[in-house]
Amino acid sequence: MPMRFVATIDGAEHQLEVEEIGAHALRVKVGERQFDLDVYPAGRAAFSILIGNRAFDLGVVHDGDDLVVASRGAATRVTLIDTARRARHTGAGARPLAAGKAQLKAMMPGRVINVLVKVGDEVAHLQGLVVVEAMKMENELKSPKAGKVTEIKVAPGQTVEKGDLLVVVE
Amino acid sequence: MPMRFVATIDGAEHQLEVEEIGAHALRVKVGERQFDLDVYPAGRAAFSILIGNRAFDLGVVHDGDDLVVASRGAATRVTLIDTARRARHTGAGARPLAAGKAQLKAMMPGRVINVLVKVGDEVAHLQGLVVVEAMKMENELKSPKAGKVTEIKVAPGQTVEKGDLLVVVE
Amino acid sequence: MFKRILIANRGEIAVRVIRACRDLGVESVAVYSEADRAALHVREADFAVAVGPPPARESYLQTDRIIAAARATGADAIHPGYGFFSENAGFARAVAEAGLVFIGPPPAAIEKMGDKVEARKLMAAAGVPVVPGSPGTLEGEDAVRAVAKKIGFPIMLKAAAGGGGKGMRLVEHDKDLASAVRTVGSEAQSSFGDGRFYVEKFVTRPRHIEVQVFADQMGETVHLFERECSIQRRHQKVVEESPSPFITPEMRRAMGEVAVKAARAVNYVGAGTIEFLADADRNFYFLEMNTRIQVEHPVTEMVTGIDLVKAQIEVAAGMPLPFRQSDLAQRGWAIECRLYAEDPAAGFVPAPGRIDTLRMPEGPGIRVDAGVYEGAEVSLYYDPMIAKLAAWGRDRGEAIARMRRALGELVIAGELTTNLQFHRWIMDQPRFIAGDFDTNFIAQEYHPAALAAPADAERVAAILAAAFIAQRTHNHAPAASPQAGATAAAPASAWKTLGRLEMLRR
Amino acid sequence: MFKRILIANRGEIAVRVIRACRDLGVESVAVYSEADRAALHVREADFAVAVGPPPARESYLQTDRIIAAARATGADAIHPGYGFFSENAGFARAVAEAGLVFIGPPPAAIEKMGDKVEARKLMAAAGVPVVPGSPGTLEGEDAVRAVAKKIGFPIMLKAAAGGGGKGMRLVEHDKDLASAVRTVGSEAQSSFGDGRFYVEKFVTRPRHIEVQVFADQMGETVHLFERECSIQRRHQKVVEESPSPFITPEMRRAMGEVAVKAARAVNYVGAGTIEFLADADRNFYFLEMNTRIQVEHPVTEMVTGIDLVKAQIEVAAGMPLPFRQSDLAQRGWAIECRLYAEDPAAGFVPAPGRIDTLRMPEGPGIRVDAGVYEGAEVSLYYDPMIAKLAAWGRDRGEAIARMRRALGELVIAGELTTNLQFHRWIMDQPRFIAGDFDTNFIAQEYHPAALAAPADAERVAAILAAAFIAQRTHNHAPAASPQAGATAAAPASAWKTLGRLEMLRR
Repeated sequence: MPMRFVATIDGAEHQLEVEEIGAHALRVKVGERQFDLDVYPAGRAAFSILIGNRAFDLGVVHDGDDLVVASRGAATRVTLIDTARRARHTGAGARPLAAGKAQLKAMMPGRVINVLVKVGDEVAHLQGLVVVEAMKMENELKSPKAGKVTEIKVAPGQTVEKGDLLVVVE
Repeated sequence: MPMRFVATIDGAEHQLEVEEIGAHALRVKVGERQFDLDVYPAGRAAFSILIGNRAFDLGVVHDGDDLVVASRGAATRVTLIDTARRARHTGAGARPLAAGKAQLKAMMPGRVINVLVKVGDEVAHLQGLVVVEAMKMENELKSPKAGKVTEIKVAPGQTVEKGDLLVVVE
Repeated sequence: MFKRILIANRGEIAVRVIRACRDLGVESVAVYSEADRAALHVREADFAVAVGPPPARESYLQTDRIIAAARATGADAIHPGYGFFSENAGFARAVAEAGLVFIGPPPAAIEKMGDKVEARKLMAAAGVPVVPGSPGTLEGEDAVRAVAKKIGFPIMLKAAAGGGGKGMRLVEHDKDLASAVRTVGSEAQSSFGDGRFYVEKFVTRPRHIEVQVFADQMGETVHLFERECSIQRRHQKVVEESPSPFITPEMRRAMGEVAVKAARAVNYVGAGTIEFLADADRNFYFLEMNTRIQVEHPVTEMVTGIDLVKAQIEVAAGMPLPFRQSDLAQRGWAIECRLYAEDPAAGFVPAPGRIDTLRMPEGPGIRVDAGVYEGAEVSLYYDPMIAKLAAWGRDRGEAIARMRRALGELVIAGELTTNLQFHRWIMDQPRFIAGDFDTNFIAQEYHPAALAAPADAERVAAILAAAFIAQRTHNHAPAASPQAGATAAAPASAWKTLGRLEMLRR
Repeated sequence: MFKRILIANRGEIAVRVIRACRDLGVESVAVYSEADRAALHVREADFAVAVGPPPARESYLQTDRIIAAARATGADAIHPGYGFFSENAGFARAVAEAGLVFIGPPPAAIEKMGDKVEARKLMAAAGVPVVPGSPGTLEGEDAVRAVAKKIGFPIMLKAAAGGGGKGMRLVEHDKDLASAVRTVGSEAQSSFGDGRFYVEKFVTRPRHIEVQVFADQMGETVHLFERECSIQRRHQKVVEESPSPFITPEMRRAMGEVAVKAARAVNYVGAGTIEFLADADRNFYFLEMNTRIQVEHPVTEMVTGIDLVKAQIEVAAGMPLPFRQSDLAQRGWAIECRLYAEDPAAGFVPAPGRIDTLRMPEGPGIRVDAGVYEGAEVSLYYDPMIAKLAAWGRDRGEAIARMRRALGELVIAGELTTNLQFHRWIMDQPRFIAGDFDTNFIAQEYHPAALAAPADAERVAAILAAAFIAQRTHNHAPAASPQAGATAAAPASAWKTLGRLEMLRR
């Protein structure tokens, strides 16, 4: 039986189904399109994947709750939310982030100089949300997706650590 | 209290004592000489070691019972036999190889063409012991140490697998 | 020749100097802050000495500790790399007073070129073209306005103690002049402790082109042609190349001659760089001299075949330059990309962190100068540049093609974010490929959306499948915390075993 | 230009061809045996097709499957690399008959040079110097003795179908002649299915020097100077360099001219190599022509700046040679070391296995062409060469110094054993450094005891400490089998945690 996930790649959401169909074979459905994959481990934390004759070489590492998939020349942040598990955990304490929500986190320690939006604002993808000063530079942190600002966790003047939640966009 | 080992490096035996004297500090006694080491992990399976101001960069991997220590430009096979544990296990079945013994193993699958020594022979370090044909070449396998041949496990014509014990020299 | 050289630096340049030492049969001594105990330069060196806490001013910028480290290890010379102490005449003097050799120019040359106003005067006197502007520093709005009248707007107000893209303000119209004069003075005072400033005409569509010079202690002075460094973000170079796709052979010859003249004017010794601004009409003006090895020196090494760092050491040891001007020629083309731990999708904000997977490109024409390794922590305390990739080709087209290939081979991921994809974007830009750019290129052309991944359904499927296996492995790994829900996962399968094997394989 | 090229090979040369494809904007198709599903060339390619079980004759040497793979993926050309099908005229014809382009010389040229006796006759007729000997194949002891009388002992009996160092027998005295004639004939019959042989004078202290040639379909034929390949073990090259430290400019010119003449004599197209033997008096003799790209092509690429594999593809696509003889010059010096999975302490016996840790050298002047990666299995089924290191320098001394540095940076360990330390030994040999060697160098100078680690007490202590931590980590790791005695180990300590973190860190 296929497992179902809500997958987020660099802010874009996909409905994902994965089914094991052989020793090294996976059937993957992304949205409406289905693919059969031949997947082999290639060294540590890397996979050689064939779709038909097309070859992909992907490294995967964990960064907190994110997975970072390194294809050659690029690194893509991915989150996979197990749909079944999310359903079971509904209402529980530390449940995973709901699909459709995106969190803006501090990339580095610094000081909040300005918050450019307020709760309820509609924002565009990559619109500036918060200005943080770090390493003597002012950095405008941008929205990971288009949507509505539902939470703002910081105020100007506040010091933040790397990974601190700044803003939630839904 | 220091731990004691019989250490073998490329066939040469050393008496080794190791004591933890701090968070990243080891006191190591090799034979009669004692050193204090500052040891830091550096990536996966590698260590940066300082002895005084001298810097060493060593990778370590396991190959069966051996440890392979990769210093730059060389790889050294090491075995460490815990002296205390060996004493406790004396007489047990799968006890570690006694210090002073050295095993000649097949480096690759092949066919034994000739055995050049017999049990009881005194052999020199790197003296040829067994000739194995593999990949269409005849390969003379040499003694890992000087000593006396105590066991011969193969005969001409026999097929061997990689890692098979061929000869023991004591 | 020296017996042992201490490198008063860290990161890729420290490793670069260690390599030059190896090639010369000289031993190397690394210094390290507490944050750098397991840094690559410590791993690569023959000796290593701790010099203090992570902040550079408490470790790498501690003159006494650096000199003490040299003494403790029996080093007889100190190479400063770039940044840190490399253009600090006081440090150079302290090294000499300690009886050690500073691998760099004489302190007097550092000082003369360090004061931007004095350097400008000196260069003008030596017949080196400088950007039209005030002869020296100015005081007050009226003095600035008088110069502006003569040279015309737009103008740049520049802090005398600035440099490297810092302490500058553009004034486009007379009405903005008053406030600019006020702020640049107070900013310069607070940033550099020196409120003096001067005025230069603002060169529109400027290209940043620099000439590598080299001189020995006997006064032999040569140049090693130009480097084109116009691809910048936030006034910092991102991509450099040699030759420049912009200049003509005549301009190259003229710039080289002027650069040698500039170096001679300060009795220069060792490796130095004369930075020029070139305008669209191919006029070029002295900007500043960097009295040290540059980040981008590999492109010159690749086209001239000269090992500049080795030559620095040889010249510092009193040897004559191992090449004459007539020995030097440019062959082919070289391009360098600086790999930064930064997020190009978020205004190039530094994005350090651990590197969990790293595979560097290899093959024909590729050179890698890295300061990191797989498993290394890229620290917040220091420059976010983690590696340099350089590609050489017979011509610019081949160099670009090889750089594209190298960028495409590079695998890097972990906590950090890098500008790898941004470099791939640059290499694909028609204006870059045509050589038609100036220092405004990135500001004009780049938008974070340019880096969005292409909609390739098969690639997306492959990425998600890889993520799926890794996540499943993670959830089943013994290291995962028990409350992470491992038991809630799918039934036993070959994938678990596969994943676990991968995870535990040493 | 082609749209998509299938590479009928594996290992580093397949990766090398993929890189050339990338540089040309051409897509690449890998083929792989069951043993190579996760091999580097599969990871690097754009497409990949399985062609059979691990033994090469059941996969990489299956003409029909290779051509079917090309058709299935829409490839329009096939690059054979070296070895496998690269000098197989039948395969080249089959490719052409399938409507695809074989990236190599015309089948007729392969055939003419493939028969060593015919090639010898052809070359002699074209005015190319050949080693004195029999004009053709010989039958019986008396015929051989007659030739030996004329040219003098020692002589070599060579199988007509041999080559690459195989099927040869040295006869030093008349008394050994009879048995040699008997055995060489029967050996040649059993090894090559062709018992014919011929006789050449044995050149004492021979140097193996070869000349790279290149020709396009329009008949333009040039040479790219020489490579010195005398450092051999078991008749296989281990270290190559260009230029040769032995030949004079006159000899270089003469060899180049002769090589071009040889190539023209068979209407050669593409990249080829004329191998010569040179004697101590600097006479040189045609040995054989390799009608393919050589393993050691990078040293020529580094000194000439020409991308030979790219040029192969361009020429096969019908383009004119991208360089004329007058464009070509040697700059500096390049040396290549072949990294083999073999044990130099045990007679160079292949020693394959998994690579558990791998860090390749970087920095100025270093080129790496690897066929493996960290975690890869080096298989018994194929050639034990796993990577090539090349170093370029302004002169031979700089190239050797850089190669030493690169070998010293390389970290490789696991189940396999490599000849890394052996290369370091070569680079330190006075005769190698002096350029004073012939093909007997390794046989004469090398003894396994030469590789014994130096007695450096601190290094031994560091190695044992590293081993101690790793072993302890191993014993405490969750992956260790319970009966391995983990419970008998030492009390809880920071080291356990440290080790476990290292082990599990992803």
